[in-house]
Amino acid sequence: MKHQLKFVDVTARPAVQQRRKQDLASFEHTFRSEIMSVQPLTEMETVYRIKLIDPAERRQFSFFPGQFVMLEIAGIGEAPFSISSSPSIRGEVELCIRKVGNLTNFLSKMGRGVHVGIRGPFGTGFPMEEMHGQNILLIAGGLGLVPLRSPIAYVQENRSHFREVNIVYGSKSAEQLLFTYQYDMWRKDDINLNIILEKAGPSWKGPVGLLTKSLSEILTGRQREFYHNTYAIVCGPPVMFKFVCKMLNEFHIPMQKMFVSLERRMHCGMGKCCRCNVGSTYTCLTGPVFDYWTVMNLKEAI
Amino acid sequence: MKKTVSVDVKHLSRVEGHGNINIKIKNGKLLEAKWQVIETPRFFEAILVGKKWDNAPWLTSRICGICSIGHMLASIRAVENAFGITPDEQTTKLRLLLKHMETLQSHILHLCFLALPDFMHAGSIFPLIRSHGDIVLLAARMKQLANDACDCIGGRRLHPTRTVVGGFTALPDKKDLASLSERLAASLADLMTLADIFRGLNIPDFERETEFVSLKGAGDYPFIGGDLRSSDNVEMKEHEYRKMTNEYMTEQSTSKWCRLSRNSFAVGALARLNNNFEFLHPTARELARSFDLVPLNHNPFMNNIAQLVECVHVVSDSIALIDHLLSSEFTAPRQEVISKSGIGVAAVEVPRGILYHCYEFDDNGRIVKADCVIPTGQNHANIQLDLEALAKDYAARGSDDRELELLASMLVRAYDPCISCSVH
Amino acid sequence: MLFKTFAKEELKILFEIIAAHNRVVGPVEKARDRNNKPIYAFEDVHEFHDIQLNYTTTKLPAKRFFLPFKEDLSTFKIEDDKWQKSIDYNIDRPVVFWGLHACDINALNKLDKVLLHSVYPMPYYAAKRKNMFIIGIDCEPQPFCFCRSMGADTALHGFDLFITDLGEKYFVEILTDTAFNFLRELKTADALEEDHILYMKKVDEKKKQFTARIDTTDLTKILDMEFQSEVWHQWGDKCLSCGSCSNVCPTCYCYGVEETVNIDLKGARKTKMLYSCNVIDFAEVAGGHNFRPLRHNRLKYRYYHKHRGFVEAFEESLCVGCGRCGETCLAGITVSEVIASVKTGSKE
Amino acid sequence: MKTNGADDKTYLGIPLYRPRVAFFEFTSCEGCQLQILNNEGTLLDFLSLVEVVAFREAMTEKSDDYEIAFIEGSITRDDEVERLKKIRKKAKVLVALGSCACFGGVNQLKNRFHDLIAVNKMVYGEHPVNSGLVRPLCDIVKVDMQIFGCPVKKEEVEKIVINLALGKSIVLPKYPVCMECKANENICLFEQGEPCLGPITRAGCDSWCPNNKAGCWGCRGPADDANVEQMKKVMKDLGFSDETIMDRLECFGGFQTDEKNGQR
Ligand SMILES: Cc1cc2nc3c(=O)[nH]c(=O)nc-3n(C[C@H](O)[C@H](O)[C@H](O)COP(=O)(O)OP(=O)(O)OC[C@H]3O[C@@H](n4cnc5c(N)ncnc54)[C@H](O)[C@@H]3O)c2cc1C
Ligand code: SF4
Ligand code: SF4
Ligand code: SF4
Repeated sequence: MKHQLKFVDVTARPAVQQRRKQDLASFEHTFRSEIMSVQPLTEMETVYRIKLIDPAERRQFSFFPGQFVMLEIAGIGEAPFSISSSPSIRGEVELCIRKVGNLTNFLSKMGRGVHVGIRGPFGTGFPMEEMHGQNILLIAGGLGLVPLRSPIAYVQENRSHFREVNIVYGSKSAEQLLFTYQYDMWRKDDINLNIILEKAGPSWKGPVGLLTKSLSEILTGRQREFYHNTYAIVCGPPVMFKFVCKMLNEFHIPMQKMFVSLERRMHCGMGKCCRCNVGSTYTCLTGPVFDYWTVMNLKEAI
Repeated sequence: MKKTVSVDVKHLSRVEGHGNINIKIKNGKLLEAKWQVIETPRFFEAILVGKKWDNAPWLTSRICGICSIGHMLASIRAVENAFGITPDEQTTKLRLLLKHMETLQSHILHLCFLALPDFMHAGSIFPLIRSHGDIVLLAARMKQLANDACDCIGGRRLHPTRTVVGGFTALPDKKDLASLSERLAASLADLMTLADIFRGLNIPDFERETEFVSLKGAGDYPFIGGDLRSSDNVEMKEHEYRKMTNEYMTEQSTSKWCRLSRNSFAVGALARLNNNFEFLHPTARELARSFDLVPLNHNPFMNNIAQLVECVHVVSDSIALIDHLLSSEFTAPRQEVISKSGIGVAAVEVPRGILYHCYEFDDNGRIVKADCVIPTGQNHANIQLDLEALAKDYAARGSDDRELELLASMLVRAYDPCISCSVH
Repeated sequence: MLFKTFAKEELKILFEIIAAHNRVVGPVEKARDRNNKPIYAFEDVHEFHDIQLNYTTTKLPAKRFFLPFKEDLSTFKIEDDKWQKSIDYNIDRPVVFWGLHACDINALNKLDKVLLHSVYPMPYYAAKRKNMFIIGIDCEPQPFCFCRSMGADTALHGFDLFITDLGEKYFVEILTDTAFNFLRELKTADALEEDHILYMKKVDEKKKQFTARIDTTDLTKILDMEFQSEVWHQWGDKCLSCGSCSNVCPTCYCYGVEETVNIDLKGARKTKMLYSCNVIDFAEVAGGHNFRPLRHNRLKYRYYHKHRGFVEAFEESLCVGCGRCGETCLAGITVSEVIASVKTGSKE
Repeated sequence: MKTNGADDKTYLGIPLYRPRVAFFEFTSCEGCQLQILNNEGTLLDFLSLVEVVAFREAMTEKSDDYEIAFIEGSITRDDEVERLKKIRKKAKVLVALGSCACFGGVNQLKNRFHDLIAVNKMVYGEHPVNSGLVRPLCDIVKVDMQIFGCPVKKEEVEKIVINLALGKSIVLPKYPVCMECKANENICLFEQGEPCLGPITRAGCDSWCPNNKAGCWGCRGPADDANVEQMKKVMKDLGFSDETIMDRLECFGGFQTDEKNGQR
């Protein structure tokens, strides 16, 4: 039994995910979209709800958790951003964006009602359906919570399909915590939220330290069955992946059930410019979501 | 009538480089009138020592941002004269054409951007954008034409890239030359409009007799090389330039001064025109006459008009040069250079007057000694004496500080001085 | 494939038929090098005699005609807070390529794999590629050519017509009906047995002329194993990181994108510029982290993309062995030496 | 100077920042400033993006109230040091304009003679003038931005000004001139036996000199991660003398400063 290979039903869902044959015209095609709302979360991060303007395009536009879009402001620039909203809402996306450079700073000056361009969605997503019936570990460091918000929404909407769900979220300080207003809702849906801060003020009651500390508390002393039937999704800065994945590996979470999202410079999102290549794999096409086995086999991945 | 006047201009604006004007008049008596050059020297003559011959044009073009082409051509000619290289006709013609375009570029810059605002009671050309938009556009158009032409022939409008000892690294596209010729022909109308504008200006009536030094035309209005002459009938060969300039140091200037038959002499457009009137293109000559500008004119403010006349001359002559270049097949752009020891001198008429470069080379083609005499350097003494005469005149009449300050500034600007260049 | 022959004088007629109504690009002599040897380049040609049929590899590939070094992907018209995006694929008529060598045709075939046949076809390339009429021509191997090692010394597809000089006459392979129709205008003959023999002989002779070669056996595996090899550092010390190898390579297609606003603020553009993985900031990401900060990291990456990554993705290497990169490299870094050194573990 | 279009400009509805700028020059040929006036075609647009409050080469009006100071030229005298420090105090952003300001430019070639008194004598004989070592601005004050080139490229200056107005960051090319030279489809000058510093010199000039078949002299200084030692070796192997290589490397001071300060 133990060594029996799992049957892959290729008819159940496409063997290769989300490979839509786009026609040529879609290469530089931007969906004209409007910023519907602007919601500052912290000093640096803001959530933008962006809606496609054309009703027909809106009906067609859908995505998988883990995918990203290219956001363009004419003359200023274009950059990839993970979609941070529920995949069941069509024709619009929520992006949580940190002010770091040209595009993101300019965007921060723009308000509701302004038109921007959206291309995509691009990249692979997290195989949510494959995870049905399993335990889920969602591990986020800092801004890494942003791409996780989409699978979290999926889990909420399909809560009955999952067993134990844990979010482990590490942040530098309380001020930098993202989406605080949603924490109660997640907990209500029986999702365990474990927040750990690197540096905390006196008002903080929770744990303090590195994310791996909380993670090991969750993982230690479980049944073997738990490890084998757990999927992990890891998002955050490269140093964090390294330690988290190492720990997951030590607990024998299968490498194919660990997913990470990599970040690279991207100009096209379509596997042409080569800027996002890790070794020779296009992060934008084959990624940004990779299972850990693949990452291990990529040169210079983390 | 105000009897006590004091002018103290620090870092005179709308000229290239740094110079001060000080005038003090007390009770109708001139106490002091001083043209001070405070520019920091760069020691080009020393920088060149020990450098191989091919560095000279590239480095000396950096003496001046406005007449970099003139410096480059003078430097190339000095090297070629030292090595015994004679440029072929094609190179000679292209160099002259490039020279013309620099003259046009520089004269237009001076006339419209630097000098004109004074006559229009403005501090710069920028306010004129609103009040006299058409003039500004005309100026921009002319300057663009000259700049484009320099790009096309020399590779770059300042610090040219194509001009080298032996010829050019690359030749202009004939198509570009043809279209240049068309634009030049069309620009003559603009120049006539500009002439009308200047005709309407009040050019100060001031004269002081002086000596004028320039190249001596031999059939042509001279620009590159040849004999030297002065309006006091001194004539010299190109290599005898030192006897023409007689440089000396003075306390009030980081630039050297010059003299010849008198205490000072003048170089520049007015000097060229005074010495070579008969060689001007007929259209240019006619224009000069219409301004009563005929030899010998001793009003330094008329240097502005002389520049205008030269613009017409160089545009007309350039059209002819291009015609000639287009009528024959281009030959190899560049001849081989074999260096040897020796001394080479070049005299070139740059926009502000006659420029000399002189290099002495050792057996390896390295520079042992270098000397550059810049037109503005030759003019400083003349500016000083003009300023004294102007202030003396003024002390007798006088009204207020501002008026004298403006007049004195205009006088200095009329020479279109290139101060950093004169100090180099 | 159809085979025909025609007399040598006929070629000029073919040119005239084609050039009368089409834009033709072909190899011309552009300059002479310091040894007075001709330097060739692909340029627009109007006269048959300007085409250098016996040209040796051009310094730059023909890729500027289908992958321009700089190209506007889109332009924007800006009015107040509104923008209008317009896209132009920057081609308005077909181009006839007169005289591409086999390696350059194979380079196109390789580019097709990634730019035409992968998930997102690139329309800027596709538009130009679909508008190419290609006449291939046989060539004489140069000391730096190792196309044979890369299996790119003959072109099996990707052209319309391929011409081989048999001495007395030309032997032609016809791949498309357009080519066939052009040839109707000439006096041609069906290729006979003796022509085939002559052709095979010619091919055999060519084979013998190759001097440069690389051993590609197990190359992907070896590269994988030698990822940490010391030789990469040695090559890295030599490399100038100038990017010239990528720029002259007929198959390098990586690029960067920059958006700029016009000085009058009434327009903006998004410009693509071919980049090189050897230049310092190629793998730099927002925040300044550089995934390949050292020269040897980047040089190595170029080899990994060409000889390992592309093979994994498309079953073939992204190098056609034209030798241009080694020829252009001032530091003298050549593919054959680098690959050999990786195999033996030392540079010399 | 509220001459034209002082009305507030916007881009995509976002108001633009219109900085007050001043131009100053020290020991130099003033060519870089001239390059800015040489923008005839776009000069008016250029002027509507910034407010020029001082520009001695072109205007008499001046004000001491500026945010951005563009400074041309190198520093050779004590009074220049003082003037520069004063400007630094007033300016929010101090921009070194051109190679003289960035590296000392051709002027710094004087420094290669260790005896500056003798240099003075060589030119001025018995009447020496006040002049010291040639120094780039960054030797004396903090420089916020460098615009390289002898002369500067007007397109680059324009782009910088647009970016300033838009609040975009200014990122100069990190790669060398060869990248642009190849994109311009030039035949490499080395093929034709001419020396060129293109492989190690910072791009941004659009390979100005090689486009005109003249080798690069490195006026924009070293590219990021320039392999200067290897370049020297390459040139030597190609038969160029140490002298020729040195002439190029020391011409504008960019590579000199680099050696002095270590990697920038
Ligand atoms: C798949 C994917 C998903 C992402 N998701 C998100 C997300 O959800 N939210 C989010 O906030 N971000 C996300 N990012 C990151 C985001 O794409 C970058 O922050 C964005 O590109 C910044 O663009 P910008 O124009 O504002 O910054 P840039 O102007 O490009 O620069 C950002 C920083 O990099 C520096 N920099 C830029 N270019 C250079 C250069 N050439 N040399 C040196 N320094 C340079 C700048 O100085 C600045 O500090 C994602 C990235 C990827 C690949
Ligand atoms: S890598 Fe070099 S040899 Fe291979 S195709 Fe490119 S240029 Fe030619
Ligand atoms: S000419 Fe100079 S810049 Fe151009 S490729 Fe050759 S070395 Fe590089
Ligand atoms: S090619 Fe070199 S010398 Fe010429 S402008 Fe560019 S950086 Fe300066």
